[in-house]
Amino acid sequence: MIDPLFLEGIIKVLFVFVLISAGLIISTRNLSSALTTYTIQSFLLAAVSFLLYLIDGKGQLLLLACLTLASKVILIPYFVSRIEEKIKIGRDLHFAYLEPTPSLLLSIGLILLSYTFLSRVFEGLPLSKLFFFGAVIGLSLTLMGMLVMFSRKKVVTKALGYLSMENGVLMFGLFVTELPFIIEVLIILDLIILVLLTTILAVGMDSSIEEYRQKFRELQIWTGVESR
Amino acid sequence: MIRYYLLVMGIFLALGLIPRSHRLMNALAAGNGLLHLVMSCIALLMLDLPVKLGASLYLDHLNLYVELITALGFSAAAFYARGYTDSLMETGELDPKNLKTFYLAFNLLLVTSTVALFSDNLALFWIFAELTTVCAAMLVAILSARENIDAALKYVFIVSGAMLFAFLGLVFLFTLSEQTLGEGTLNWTVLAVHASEFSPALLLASFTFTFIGFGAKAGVAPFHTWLPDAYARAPSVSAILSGLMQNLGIYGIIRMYALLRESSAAPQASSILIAAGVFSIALASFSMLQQRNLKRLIAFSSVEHMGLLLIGIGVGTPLALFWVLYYMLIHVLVKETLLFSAGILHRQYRSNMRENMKDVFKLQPRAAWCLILGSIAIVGMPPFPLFPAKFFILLESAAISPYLTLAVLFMLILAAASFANFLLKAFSKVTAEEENEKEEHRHITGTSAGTGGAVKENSTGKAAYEKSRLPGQYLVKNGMRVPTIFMLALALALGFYFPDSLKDLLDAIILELGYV
Amino acid sequence: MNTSFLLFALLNPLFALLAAPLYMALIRKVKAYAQGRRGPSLFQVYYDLRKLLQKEAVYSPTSSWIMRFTPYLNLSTLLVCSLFVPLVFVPEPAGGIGNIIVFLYLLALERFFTALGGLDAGSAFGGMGSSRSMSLAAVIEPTMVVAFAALAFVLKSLNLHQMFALNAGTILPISPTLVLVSISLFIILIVETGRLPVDNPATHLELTMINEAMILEQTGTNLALLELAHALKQFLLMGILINTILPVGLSTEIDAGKIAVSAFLFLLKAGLLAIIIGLFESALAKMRLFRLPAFYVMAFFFSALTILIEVFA
Amino acid sequence: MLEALVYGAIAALISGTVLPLLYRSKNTRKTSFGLSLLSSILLLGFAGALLYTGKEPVFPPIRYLPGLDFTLVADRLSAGFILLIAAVVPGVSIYSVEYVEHAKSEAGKNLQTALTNLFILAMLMVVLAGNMVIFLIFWEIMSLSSLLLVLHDYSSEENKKAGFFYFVMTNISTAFLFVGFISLFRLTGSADFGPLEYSASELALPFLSLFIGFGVKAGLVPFHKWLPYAHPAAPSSVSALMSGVMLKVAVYGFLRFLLSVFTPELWWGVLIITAGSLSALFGVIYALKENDIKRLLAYSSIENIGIIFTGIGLYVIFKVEGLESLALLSLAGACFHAFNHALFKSLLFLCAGSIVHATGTRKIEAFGGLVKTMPATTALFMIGSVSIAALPPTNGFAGELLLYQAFFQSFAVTDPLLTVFLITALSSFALTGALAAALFVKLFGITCLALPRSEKSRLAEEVQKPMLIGPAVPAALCILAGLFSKQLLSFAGWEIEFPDLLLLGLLLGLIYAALFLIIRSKETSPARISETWGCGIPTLAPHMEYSSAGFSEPLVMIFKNIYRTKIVHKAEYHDKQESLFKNGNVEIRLLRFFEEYLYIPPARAIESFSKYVSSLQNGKLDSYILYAFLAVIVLIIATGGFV
Repeated sequence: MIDPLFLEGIIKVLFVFVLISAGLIISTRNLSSALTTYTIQSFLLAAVSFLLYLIDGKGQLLLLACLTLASKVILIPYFVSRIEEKIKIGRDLHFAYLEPTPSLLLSIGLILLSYTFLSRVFEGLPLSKLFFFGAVIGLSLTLMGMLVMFSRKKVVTKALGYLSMENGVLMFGLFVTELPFIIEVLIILDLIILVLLTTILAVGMDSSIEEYRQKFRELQIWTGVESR
Repeated sequence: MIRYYLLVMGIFLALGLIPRSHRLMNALAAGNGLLHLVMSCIALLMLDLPVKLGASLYLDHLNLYVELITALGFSAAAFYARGYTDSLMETGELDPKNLKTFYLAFNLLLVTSTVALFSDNLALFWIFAELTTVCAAMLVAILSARENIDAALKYVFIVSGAMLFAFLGLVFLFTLSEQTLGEGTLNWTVLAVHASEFSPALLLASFTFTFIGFGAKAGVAPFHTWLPDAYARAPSVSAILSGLMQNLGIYGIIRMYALLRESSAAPQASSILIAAGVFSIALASFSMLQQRNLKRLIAFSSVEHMGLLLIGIGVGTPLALFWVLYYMLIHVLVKETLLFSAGILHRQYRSNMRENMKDVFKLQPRAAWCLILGSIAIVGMPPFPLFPAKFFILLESAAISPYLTLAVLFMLILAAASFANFLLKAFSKVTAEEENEKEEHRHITGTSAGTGGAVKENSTGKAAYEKSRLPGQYLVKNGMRVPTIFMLALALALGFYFPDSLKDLLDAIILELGYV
Repeated sequence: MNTSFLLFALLNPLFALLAAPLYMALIRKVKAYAQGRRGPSLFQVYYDLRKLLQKEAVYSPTSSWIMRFTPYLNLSTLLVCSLFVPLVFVPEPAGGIGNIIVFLYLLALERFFTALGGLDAGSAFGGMGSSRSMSLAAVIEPTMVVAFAALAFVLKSLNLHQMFALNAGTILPISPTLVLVSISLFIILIVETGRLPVDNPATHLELTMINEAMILEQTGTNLALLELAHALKQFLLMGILINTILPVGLSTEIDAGKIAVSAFLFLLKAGLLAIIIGLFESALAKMRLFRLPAFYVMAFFFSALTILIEVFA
Repeated sequence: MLEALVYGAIAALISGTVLPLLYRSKNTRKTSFGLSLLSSILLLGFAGALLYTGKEPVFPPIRYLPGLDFTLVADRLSAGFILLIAAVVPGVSIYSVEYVEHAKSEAGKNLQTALTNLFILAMLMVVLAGNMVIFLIFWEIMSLSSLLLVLHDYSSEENKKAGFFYFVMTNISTAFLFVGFISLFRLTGSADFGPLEYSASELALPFLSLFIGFGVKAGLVPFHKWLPYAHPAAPSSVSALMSGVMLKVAVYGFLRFLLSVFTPELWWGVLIITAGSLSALFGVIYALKENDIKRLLAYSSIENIGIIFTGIGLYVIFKVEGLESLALLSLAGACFHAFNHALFKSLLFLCAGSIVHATGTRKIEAFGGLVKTMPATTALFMIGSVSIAALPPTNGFAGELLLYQAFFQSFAVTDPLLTVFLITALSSFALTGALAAALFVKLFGITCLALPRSEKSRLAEEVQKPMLIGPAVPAALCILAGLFSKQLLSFAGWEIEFPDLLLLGLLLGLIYAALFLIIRSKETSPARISETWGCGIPTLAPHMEYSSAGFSEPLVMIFKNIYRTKIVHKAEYHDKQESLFKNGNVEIRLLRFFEEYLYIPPARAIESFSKYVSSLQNGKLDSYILYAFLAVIVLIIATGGFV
């Protein structure tokens, strides 16, 4: 049996890596490296789950680790990389509202916000330190994912942001054991959404949303989405 | 129990994939809606509510009532869908190959939302609510146009993104129940019993996060942004978006607020709801003023009404909730009338834009009058029943501050003015023929000076006009007309008569939610 | 309706009708003297009226029944008005006759139709007269109303008969504030009868006329009726002023002797007032039309002051 | 028995509404107007009986909403206003039988008929409403039906604007009523118009809200701007109803509230009188400058509403000062003037409708000479003008007389400041009255007298019989209500010291007849017709006549501070530095004070703000997610901050 304290230490280290991966997704301009980062992030998640299993010994956590590994580390990155190949875009150079540097600074603020918020909310509740830590990381990861979603123009990157948000939620959920059934379905569900998303992407998009909007406007095929 | 339901429905949906004729597919969808309608009616009458069915289904007055509204709205939309989709296919906007997918998603929407409504488990509710998002996004994306995909993407990104936060809220709630009860649970029934024992801070946090998700589903500002685009792009489906999806969100919020009501964090939750409500109303009414697209106008009006509902919920008195529930029903009836009529006009003019509408009273008089009466109803004018509902919700809101009421009223004026402005501008355009008639009329009734020449000119003018006539009148199928008029008539009837049974039902809901 | 009032209803209008033209002439005479002329005879107005009454009426082809209707209406209105102002004695009030507001509005009725008559023929002069007359009347109206309100307030009644019954029999007015009201009433008299500095009844330039311009189209009998109505109006307003400021000798009983004395004294007092008006007119030049409101404000000021003093007292 | 009359009237009006919607034919329209006529006769019986016997009918409540019944109440106040409705409706119904046939389309004719009936029904129900919610419901239906009538000619740009403006203003009115009623409801816990015995500080908000709410609908300055737009746009028969009855319904609402308040405050009275006097004054001053016959009449309605509110304000002041008899006098004055205004304003609007129909224009400058071409209409118009100018012995005079009496006796009030205020109000009241006389000299003189000023006016033909009989009804009532004002007031239960106008009228008539007979019998030669002397011109031409603008010029000069003008330069240049002048124009515009300072700035602000808000919804997913993100952050901070 490995010392739980040691395992917890490793988990904390992994948390830091998760944050780093989130930062990388925010700042990278290369689509494939963003995807790789996401894969690593998912893997970290699976690892955390596995470590938790080692601590708690609950079989569901192991199952979860496997599921995460299968879907988020293998399946989804495979899908996305296929699409990336299809649309022949390697880099996402356009940013809306926030450039990478301010985004990073802002994400520090987001982590801080999550920390203060959660410390206030959890005040007086007998919760483990690890749980609290996980919650903070989870919430900040979710918020950072959202940051990616609005600051990137390419839909693929947006999707990665969404997936990263989801990782945050999952991270949060890991610490609330006894949610196995739900998390199971959650992943399946998200996969469905993802599949839908990717099909839409594959059908509809060879460039960013804004650009194809522009094209259609020029062709005057549709009127009426905009008020003017 | 839930497995049986899903099994039956699965078979039903599989059946739906077999037929080839549109008529049969449509009949199945309508039958599906009616089936749910009848079943919920039966459940309401026969069962001794509240009742638990199996491990995870739970029936009480509230979810049956919402289901009733949902099924009603769905059935009407299903009847309407046939003529509309036919027309879409004629013009090539909808690929006939996609028709099956369309009906599949259409039916699935009702099934998923039904499960979501009846599930006792919050997480189950969450998941099925997410599934409705998927179905709805499919419905939005089904048209060949790419902007539909765009709208669907917006819908998915915003609603799902927000729903993730709702999941965080659920995790909070689960932790909370675990801490308090020793064993984590997400069952409404259990939570409702113990809500007062929970830590108010965490309960509030979980409320806030779930509110983000459910608010996005309901179309509360600033999570409403998907709504105008989806409404404008979706075919007749937007009717169920308003009738079904938005009510689902509101349903979740009502449940969550009912949990919080006992806790000491209730005032904060109320403030959040009221602030969001006022913000929604303000944003929507100001946006409406500039709107030239009919469906977007109606969409913003939905946002505005959600705001009013939030205020009603946030006030937290039984009377306010009573009228909120009533309002949900009427809102669906009226909104569907509006959207159906707008759909008919869209088929006529191939556009939702104000500029393209002309000679409305000549080409589509019924749709025009439905739209006018629907607008009158939606801005809360009597004799339509939104009026008393609005009155009582605002009456209760005055408990917080009469100035709040005044501010809300002023924004409602803006909304009403937007409708008036739109209708005035869209419906008042007449083509030259009518102008000529007017001239002629003036000649006849006015002084009898020199009419000969004028008449000749008129006849030549008319001939020239006949050539340059607009694309002919769109023949509205009865399947489209009947639900429109039916919903309006139902709303009007409720304006004159408030059934006792409805009152008892609403009272029962309020009692069950622990109000009073 | 009592005997006292019936007697009054017979005597008072008759007295007014007979005496009114005299004072038109008297004022002219005074003005003539002030200008160093001898002026026409005191009975000149009576001669004029007789002559006009015998003449035929001439109507413009553009005119309508309004033109024919107005003279009769004006004179009958003023005859009714003459029931409101006790000149020979103060009767018991009956049926609201004597109400100060009704009196005011009877004058308005007369003015309304005179102005319509001015517009009827369609000539530019008539229109101009009507326009100016109605405008000036509008501006003087607040003053008149407030002055009459002050009168009513000081004399504790809305009925002219009751007011003057209260005031009658004393040599001087019962309240010193009545002097203030009288100044207002004097200005109103000047304005309402169209005298200098408001209007110039003797001018020959149509552009400066107000009252005369409106009746420019009227001829013969109709003109006579209008002139008579005008004289009557002046006489009645003089009556109000005199009864306010110098009520001495006004009888409140039905007694042949007393009535005779009261009538005679009234003729004297009216004569005195006419001389004052004549001298006043001679001393002033005509004001510009748009400076007149300032003139009215003076009257308004005195009336408002009256009310205020009474309230403070 | 009394209840049956009301139910009968309601049934008649409902069937009058529904019938034309079902069958499109001239006969249904006739029947429909016949039904409204019938209903007004029933109502006349009802109101008369109620006022005379003082016995209030009991209407059983009908179940309507949970916790709220559909109740009707009729007391003396409602009876008075029902009498008003019943007095106006017959004329309008008879008139409309013919008038409605001039509408464009067959559908339009039927719609107009149905809506007119609905409009009457809604106004009746507002007066009968037993609680606030019912009141509001019918209030809204009233607004809505009149709005649709205003929009009867929806294709005209001007009418569209008028309709929109009317809609917004009527909504503002309702919003304030909402707030007023809601705050009352919260205070009393019931929707009934019960007696209110709350301290003034608690009632301040409901009072102000209701005052503004009813003020907007009644057309009090500065909320009056919708009137001059809506009235010209509406069909004349509807203008008659709107001006004659609808504005009074607003007055009724205000009185209903005010009379249930036990102890009003002095400042209420001062506020009401100030608003009333200003409305009266501004209404008539703007009317003087107006050149559109229906708009002029609309402004005149503002004036008369001002007079009514002055009376109400006097009532409040006297009530506060404890002068009960004077309070009663002022209240009677206000109510009676409301009744009178309903009569003569509907008469004037109906006549104006006939004139506009016959000439095809609303411009006063284009009329003239109608006394010869349309003698009957002119005679009716004359009666209306005399009444509205408040000349004895018509009803217009009787109403103002009551208020004058109250004013003249008001100086018994001991507060010197209040006295000064009352003097000011009185003089403004007097000024209004005199200006109104000038206004109607102008309107009648320019419209009906002298030479026709345009071809249209020269060729005008007398209208058909129903359009003469219609206005004849209010005309007769105007004279009768004037002559029998004393009797009417005592019939209605107001024992007030009041001059007998019947006597006055008889005297006037007798003297006139006597004079006429004497002079005519002595007349030697017949009257001669001859050219007017015009400084040497051969014949009088229309363009030499005094025009409408010319007539009001002296008053415009006197009140030049109110009719302020603005010089507007518009110049175009060839170059950017604006040195080479290309072309341009300069115009003098009448500064519409209320519009430019009170209505347009907020409207512009709302518009630009709404443009900004709708630009937020820019169709970009990035922005949408950003909004959601920001909202999440704000919610997190808010939730955290609460803990």
